[in-house]
This record gives sequence, C-alpha cells and structure tokens, in this order.
Amino acid sequence: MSLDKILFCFFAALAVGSAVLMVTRRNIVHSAVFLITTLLATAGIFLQLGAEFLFVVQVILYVGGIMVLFVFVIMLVNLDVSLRIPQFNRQRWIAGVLALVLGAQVFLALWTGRGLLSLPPKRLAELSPRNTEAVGQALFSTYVLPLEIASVLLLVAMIGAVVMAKRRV
Amino acid sequence: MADSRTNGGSLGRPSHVETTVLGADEIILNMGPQHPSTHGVLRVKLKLDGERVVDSECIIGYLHRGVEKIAEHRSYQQFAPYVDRMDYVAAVSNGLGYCEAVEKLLGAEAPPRARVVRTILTELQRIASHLLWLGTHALDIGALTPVFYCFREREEILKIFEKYCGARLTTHAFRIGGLQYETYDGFEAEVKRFCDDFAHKIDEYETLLTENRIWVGRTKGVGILSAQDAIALGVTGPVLRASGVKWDVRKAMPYAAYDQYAFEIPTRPTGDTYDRYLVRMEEMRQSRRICLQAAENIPSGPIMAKVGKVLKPPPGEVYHSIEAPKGELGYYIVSDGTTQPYRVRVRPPSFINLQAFDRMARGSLVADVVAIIGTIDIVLGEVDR
Amino acid sequence: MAPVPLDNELVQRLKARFAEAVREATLDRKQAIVQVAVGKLRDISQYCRDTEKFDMLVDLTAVDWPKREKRFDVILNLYSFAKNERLRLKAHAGDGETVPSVCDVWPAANWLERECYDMFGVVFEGHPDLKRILLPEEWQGHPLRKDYDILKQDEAWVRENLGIDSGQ
Amino acid sequence: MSHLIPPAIQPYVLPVLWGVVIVAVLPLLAGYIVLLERKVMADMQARLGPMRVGPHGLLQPIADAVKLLLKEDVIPQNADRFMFWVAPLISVTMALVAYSAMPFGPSFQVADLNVGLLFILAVSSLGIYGIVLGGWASNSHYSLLGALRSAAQLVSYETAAGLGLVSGLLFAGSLSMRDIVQAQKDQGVWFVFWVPIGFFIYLVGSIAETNRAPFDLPEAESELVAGYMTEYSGFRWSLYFLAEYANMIIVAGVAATLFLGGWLRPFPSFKEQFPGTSIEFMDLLPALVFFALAAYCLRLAPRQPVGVQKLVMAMVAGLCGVLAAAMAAAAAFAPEAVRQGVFGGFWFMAKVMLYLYAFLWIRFTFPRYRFDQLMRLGWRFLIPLALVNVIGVGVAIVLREQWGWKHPEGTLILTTLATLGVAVWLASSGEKPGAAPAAEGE
Repeated sequence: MSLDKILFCFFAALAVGSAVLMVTRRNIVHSAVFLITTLLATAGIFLQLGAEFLFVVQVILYVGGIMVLFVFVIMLVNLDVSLRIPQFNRQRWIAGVLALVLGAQVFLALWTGRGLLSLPPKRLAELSPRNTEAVGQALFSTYVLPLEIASVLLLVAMIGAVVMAKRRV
Repeated sequence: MADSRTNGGSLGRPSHVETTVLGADEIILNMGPQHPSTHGVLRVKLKLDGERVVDSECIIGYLHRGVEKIAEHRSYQQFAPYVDRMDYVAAVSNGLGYCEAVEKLLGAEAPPRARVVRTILTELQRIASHLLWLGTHALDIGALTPVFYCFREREEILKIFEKYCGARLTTHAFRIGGLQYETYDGFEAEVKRFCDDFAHKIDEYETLLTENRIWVGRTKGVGILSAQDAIALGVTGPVLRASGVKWDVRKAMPYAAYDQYAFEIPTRPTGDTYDRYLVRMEEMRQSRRICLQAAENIPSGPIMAKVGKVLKPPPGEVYHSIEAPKGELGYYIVSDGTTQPYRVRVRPPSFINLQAFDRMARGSLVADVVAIIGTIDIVLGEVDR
Repeated sequence: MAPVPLDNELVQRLKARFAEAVREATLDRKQAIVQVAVGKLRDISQYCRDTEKFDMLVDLTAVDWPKREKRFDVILNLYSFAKNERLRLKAHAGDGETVPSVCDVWPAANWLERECYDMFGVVFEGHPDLKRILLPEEWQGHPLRKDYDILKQDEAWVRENLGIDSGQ
Repeated sequence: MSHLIPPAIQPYVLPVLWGVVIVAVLPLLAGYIVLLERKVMADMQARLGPMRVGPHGLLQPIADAVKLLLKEDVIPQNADRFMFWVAPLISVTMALVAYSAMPFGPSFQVADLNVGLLFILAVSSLGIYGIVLGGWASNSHYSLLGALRSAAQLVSYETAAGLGLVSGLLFAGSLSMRDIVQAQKDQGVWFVFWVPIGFFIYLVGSIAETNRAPFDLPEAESELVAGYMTEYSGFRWSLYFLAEYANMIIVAGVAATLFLGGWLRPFPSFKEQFPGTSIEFMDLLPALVFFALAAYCLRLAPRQPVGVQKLVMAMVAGLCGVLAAAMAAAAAFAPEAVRQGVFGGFWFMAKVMLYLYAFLWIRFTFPRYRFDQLMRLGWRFLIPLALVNVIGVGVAIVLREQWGWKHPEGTLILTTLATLGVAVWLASSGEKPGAAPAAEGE
C-alpha cells in the first residue's frame, strides 16, 4: 500500500468522519470547526491529486474566508438559544428511506465503476506541472463568458449587500 | 466594530466586562474597578446603543478614607501630611492650599521668601503632574514611548523635591506659616537648569504627538465639553480652559507670589480631548516661565512667620482655594477656637471634574471612553478622599 | 477678626427681594457669608445665578453642630466669573428636615448633594437620584456627623462584605 | 550516503530535514526577536531594557522560556476545555506549516510549490482560527472582543495586502517563491523599486495581519486587557506568542522574497574581485559583519560585572568569530552551490530583520487606531489604492509586453505618481477624524 493510498484513505476518513460529527454536534461552534476540518481534508485530497491551485483556492476561499465569517457570525448570535432548539425533527423515517435510496445509488455507481477506483499511477502534477497556468488559460480563453457572468453576478450581490447594510445605519 | 454586539451575544457569564442585554441593541458594559486604563479604582457603567454610549454612571468610593473626618481629630499641624495623600501626584499643591487656608484662618501670612519658594515648588509640581498625565494618557491611546520621556523629566523634578524636603511623592514640603526647611545650596541653579532642558524636552513630546495623524484622529472631536456645560458643572482647571473659559485662580485671586510673575492662561475654543492636550502642554511651558522668573531672584529673609507652636485660630471659618494641576483645589475650614479644626472640607477638583465625564462620554464610541477618562486627569485618591 | 456684620449692595438687594428669608449677612476673614432660610434656598440660589451672575457652584457641603436645635449648616460656595467674587450661602437645617435641591440651578450640585447626604444624612428634596456616592449603598450611619465616632463603622456591613471583624 | 536510503523515501529526506531544522530553530529565533524588540524599544525610550539575565540580557529569552514552561497553566472554569486546549495549537501549527514554502536560500526550502506564495498566504490565514476559537473558548468578554476584532481585522487587511502582493506578482509571472526570486534576478531589479506603493501597502497590511501596533486592537492592553490571550497563561500563552512572532517572520519573508529580492545580495552588478583571487568583495561582507559583531562583543566582555557574564560574552564573541571565519571560508574556498546557500541565507535573514525592525520602529512611534478608523483605513484607503496601483502596473506591463517597450521604468514612475495622487486625494477626502460612524467596523 503506497504512501499515496495511505494519505488518500486518511484524508477521506477525516472528511467523512468530521462531516458526520459536524451534523451531530449540538454546539454550533464545534460543528463549524468540524466543517472546517472537512473542507481541509478535501483540500488535502486536491493537493494529493496534484491540483495545488484548487487546494489553495479551497483553503483561502472556503476555510480562510467564508468559514471565518461563519464563525464570526456564530459568535455574534446567542449560543444559549441555539443549544435549546431541537436538533432533529419528526421526519426521521422519510429521511431514513431517502438516505437508503441515496446510499443504494452511490453503492451502485461505485460497483459499476469499480475498475476506475484505483488512484492514478503517477501524480497528475508530473503530467501537468504548471496547472495553475493551465487553469488560468482555461478560465480566460475557453470559459471566459461564464467567468464574466459569474463575476458580474458576484459584483451585483456585493453591491446589494452593501446597499442593504447601509440602509441599517 | 463588532464588539458591542457580541457583549450581548456572547455567553453571559461573569467576567471583567460584565454585560447584559437590555433592549434590541442596548447593552450595559461595566469597566473597572480593575481595568488597565481607569486610572485607579474607578468603575464606569456604560449603557451602549450598539457602539455608542447613551448613558454612563461613575461608581466611586473604593478609595474612601474619610480624610475630612480624620481632620477633625488632628491638630492643624498634624493634619497637614494627610492632604498630601489626596492628590498624591501633586502633593505639593495640596500642601500649599492647606497651609495657606490655615494661615488665612489665623490671619497670618507667610514671609515673601517662603511664598516665592512655595511658588517655585508648586509650579514644578504642576509640571510633574501634567507629565504624569501626558504619559499615561498617551499610553491609554496606545503610544508606548512618551510615558518614558515624561517620567525622565518628572524624575528630575522629584529629585529637586527630594533634595529639598527628603520626600519625593508625598512631600510634606510646607509648614503652616511658611517653610520648615531653608532651600539647599544651588536650589535656584538646579531649577534653572531643569527649566532650560525642559524647553527642548517638551518640544520632543510634541514632535511625537501633536502632528501625529493617529493621535489627532483619536483625540480631535472626542469628548467635547462646551463652555456653558463646563461652568454649569463646576469644572475647573485645564478642562475648563480648554472649553474656552479664560479663568485661573492664579490670575483671578492671586495667592503665594503669583501676582509678581508674568504668565499666560492658555485657552482653546472647542473643548475636545485634543484641545485639553494642547492646553496642558502650553500650561507646562507657562509653569516653566514662572519657575524661571521666580528662580531669578528669590528674596532673602525669614522663611517662617510667627504663628506659634500651638495653633488656636479664633472661631470662624474660611474658604481658600488654589489652582492645583487638576483644577480649583479649595479648603473650607471651620474653627471653634480649639487646637483642632472643627470641620475641614476639601473641594476636590478631580471629583467635580469627573462629574462632567457623563456629559463628555455621551454619544461617543466605546473606544473613546478610555481617552476621555484620561483627558479629565483624575486621581482617585482625591476623588474618593 | 471676629465675624462682622456685612451690609453691601448685594445684601441689600437680597434683603429687598427675599425680606426675612435673608437671616443675616456677615463678613468673616473678608469673605461674604449670607445666611438664608432653608426653605428659600433654591429660590435665592436661582436669583443669585440669574440676576447676580454667580454662575458657578464651587462647592456644596455641610457642617454639623449637634448642640443646635437645627444641627446642620448647609453651605453653598458660589463664584461669579463676571464680578470675580465669591459668596457663601448658609442655611440651617434640622435633622431629617429636607433641603431643597439646587441640582436644576447648577448641575454641579448633583454629586455634591449626594456626598452631603452620604456624609451627613442631609436629605435634598428634588434631587434626581439621591443615594450614597462614596460609601456603599447599604452602609448604615453618616460618618461626618459629630456623634459618629472616628473608630466607628458599620460592623455588620464590614463583616458581611469584607469578611473581617473590624477595619481597625 | 544516498544509496543507504530506500528510493521510496529518498525524495522526502531533505524536506523532512529542513522541516526539523525550522521547527527546532524557530522558537529560539522568535525568542531572540523578542529580546531584540525589547532592546530596540528600550533604546527608543531612553532605557536599557533587559540587563540582568546574562550580559545585556542575552540569556533573557531562555529564562523567559523556562519561566513560561514552569508557570501554572490555568484553565478558566467555564471555558470550553477542548477548544481552549486546541486553539493555540492551531495558531502555532499553521504558522509553522507556512514555513514549508519559504525559501531561506536557493537550496534551503522544504518544498517549492508552484503556488508557493498563495500557499503561504492561505496557511498563515488559517492561524486566525487559533485566535478566534481561543478567544471564544476562554469565555471572557475581553477575549471574545479581542478574537472578533482580530477576525474582522485579518479578513479585511488580507485583501489589501493580497492586492499589494499582486502588483509585484505581475512582474514575477509565477507563484513559486523560487521563480519569483529568479525573476528578480533575471530582470536585474528588486520589485520594490518597480512597485514601491505595492510594497508599502503590503507593509501596512502585514502589520495589521500580525496584530502589531498601531493595529494591535485585538490585544489593546488599555482597552481589552490582553485581547484573545487574556485567559491564557504559561505554555499555551507562549504558544500564541510563538505563533505571533512566527507570523511576523513569515510576512517579513514574503515581503523579502517578493519585493526585496529574496536571497539575492544587493548590488549584483558590483562584481569587483579581491586582487589576485576570485573572491568578490560583496561576498566578504557577511564575514565582515560577523567579525565586527565579534570584535564588539570581545570589547564588551571584560566590562561585564560578573565573571559568568564575562564568560558568556566571550562565548558570544567566539560564536560570532566562528561564523565570521565560516563566512570568509565560504567566500574563499566553498564550491559555488554552498556559497550560494550560505550567502543566500545570510542576505535573506538580513532582509527579514530589516523588515522586522521597521515593524518595531512603527510600533514604538504611533498611537493605536480606533477600530472604526482602522476599518476605514483598510477599506476606504488601502484597498482602493491597491486596486489603482495594480491597474497601473498592469498597464505598464502591457505596454512592455505588447508594444515592446523595453524600458517600463517611465510608465512605472508615472503609475507610482498617479497612485500617490490618488492616495493624497483619498486621504484628504476622508471624513474628519474623531467623528466616526461605527458602520464600517461591523
């Protein structure tokens, strides 16, 4: 079992485990922390696949940016309240059934494609050593239109947020 | 800034800053009595609307020692050392006020030489007190360096005190009727030397702060006190002058030897923290001027008036006040003809100036409260007595 | 230099305005003292501030004369920037007798009256919130009264809050 | 000896070695930077600073470390114990991980990622969790306020600092730290001379990111006693301290790499050689520096009051002497690669120290910002300025790349001037100081 496999299993287990914990913790802050570990574990898998750029983006944007704001907001709200609200609602049977169905699908998918499950023989990084530039090229040549649309969308959202915030003052 | 909100939101368990949610956004935030920048055991309760102070209450008395009660059980001379313990960073000024008040009560008057020496020492004390204020005030606002420069010069002054009367802080420097000690050799020279150095030193402080963008940003427009409010609240001293009222006991009702010397009363128009800073800086320069003039020619002659060993002032009462570094320091003494005062009332400038804190702090930001407490220049020993 | 009776324009104006409410005016060590009826204290203060331009309340305190039937002197120490002169108003108040508050005349009186109440138990009528300022809220007794011995203290409070038997 | 190591492990050996070296040396380095800070502060404040432990307090850091290790470790009663325990670890771990992409010299680097710079930014930005969670977990309001302040501050100043870096990156054309330095070597100029404003913005941003004065609101001792560290004591506290100083070194290293030419020595064109030999004068400079240090210590040694102190001082002098000799030897005989490594490390650390000195200087000179002023400075001044700067630099580069202007200096100077103009305008158009709406802060 090569080092790559070990690492992969480690990250995967970490991601899944902390995801479960995130759902089950009562304390929001703890959930947030486990969500962060999930994201980090995913980032680790990216890194292992040789996609440094994705890794960095994941860390900077999701972990370093969005989650910081999450935690920030969580600390602004009153935690005692959140501890008292019921965590699970009455629809657990429906949920269970749906979960089973979903699980079956996933299992089926895995089973059919089990041949492809093995990790790539050599690290992708060595196939495409400078994937940052590659991503950049792709974004600004092939996918320039979606990129622009997305950015405009974000800009609109940002301005909207600012306007709404200003109205309060 | 987020913190005021979080006061309400965070787990409401006790800590140094106790907070409780009142309304939608109203929070009570409690500073002190143990807080790095409440200058002693002052406790301030702030009611905040978000980030703004809507109401404030000062809770004092943690240092109350009943000085006025003690006075009634001591003879006039015995009580003199106690007054040093009120405004313990300006002990000499307290002593001057008390001694002169008792002299007035006796109908005696200190001889000219004593009065000039008193003036010199009191003005040095004013500089020392203002230096201490400047250092701590700057430290509160986050400038780490000035405080050390200030203490460097203050040290020189304290050395002069020590050489004169043996004590540095609670100098029981004066006696009722004049001075106990003759000035030591080279007293004038040392005072002059200090004054000459100090001229450059004070420019040094100004280079650090006066033009500094951050300093101006932290102090300009913070804690504004209008002249009407200042008068109505009985505020005196630099705080009053920074609000544009040109009043100083040294000019209005000269005591000691102030009528002999030329000096200006600095005033500023707006009465914000920055103005109070400038006024005190200028006051230090003026005090230096007075010291220089006084040290030029100290009249020779006796240093003690004939007041006798046992003081028995005739029945009656007197109010005498001086311009202490913090403001008008008054002594109201009632005599019943015995050797002990029947009642000694101290009019403490810090106490009465602190009353204006609420007026200054309302509408300002939480972060400004520290600056405002610093700018009033209180000494809790005097507030609580 | 015993106190001598004082009769200057100010006193005359006061007498003219407030007749017998102005009890006596003396000059002690060249300092003007006007003794007024406690009931009229607020009105006289108002007049002194508005008409006589005594716009600053320098100090407000009390003196305890236990042997007198009205044991307290309530003393207002006024200053006029315009005339650069001081005036001392004095009013006799019995134990438990309420003294009209001058807070609305000079806001400065707020804390001073609280301290006066704290130390002497003089009750000021119309004070926004009259409570102890230097001593703890629950403290019993008023230290600056002559019958309050210098070694005396509120033993119960000390034991309860400081956990010691005596400060001395 | 490489044949002794199984090939599967081989690629990991050197990085692990470097990693161990960094982890081992960094705490000591941080400790001595603290000593340096205290000495510089003392000098600026007309004092002597630590003088007791060892000659001129040279052993102070060790004494402090021992004290902190032996101190009682208090955990507040109602604290979230696990978080309280793990938070300092997060801070210090992230700070250390960030070093893995930091090139201390041409060869001394754990891993040369092709997104090295972004990696450092990303990882060091994770340290915030240590602060926020620690502040939350210790369940004191001072701590929480400090934590939230620093969270808000970090998030907002990262933007400005990042944009400041971009203006330099546009010239480097790569995110790999090594390529960045290489680019400066090839273009024959440190990027600070091309984008001074970008450097300035990054300087301010990095001070704010490391919570140093005048941006030290998270630990403003006059307002919040010690901010997020209030409830911490002993070793945990020292971990936070270590993290803070490690972060300072990181931002300094990034600045040195991107703007100050990394391990390149100054005056690359000055290649005068020692007559008769092939030793360059510049290569002797490090040796001279250490030699001067050694001489100074030797002069001080006999003046020490205590015998032990004399000894220690002499030992320090000896150490410097050895280093000087080593440098000289390297300059004279060592093969090219070793020489590059040694002097690269020297110059890199020299630049880092210079940058840190600027930190200290600023800290002891300026008062502290108020939070809304801090936020206004970040959002209304630095970020717009950085954007203008980046655009200007982009234009300059396009002029060079597309229209073949071989000498972009002209356009760059214009850019800088234009940006300065914008800066003046921004500064003047800000509201009056003091009258502060608390809006931006929230």
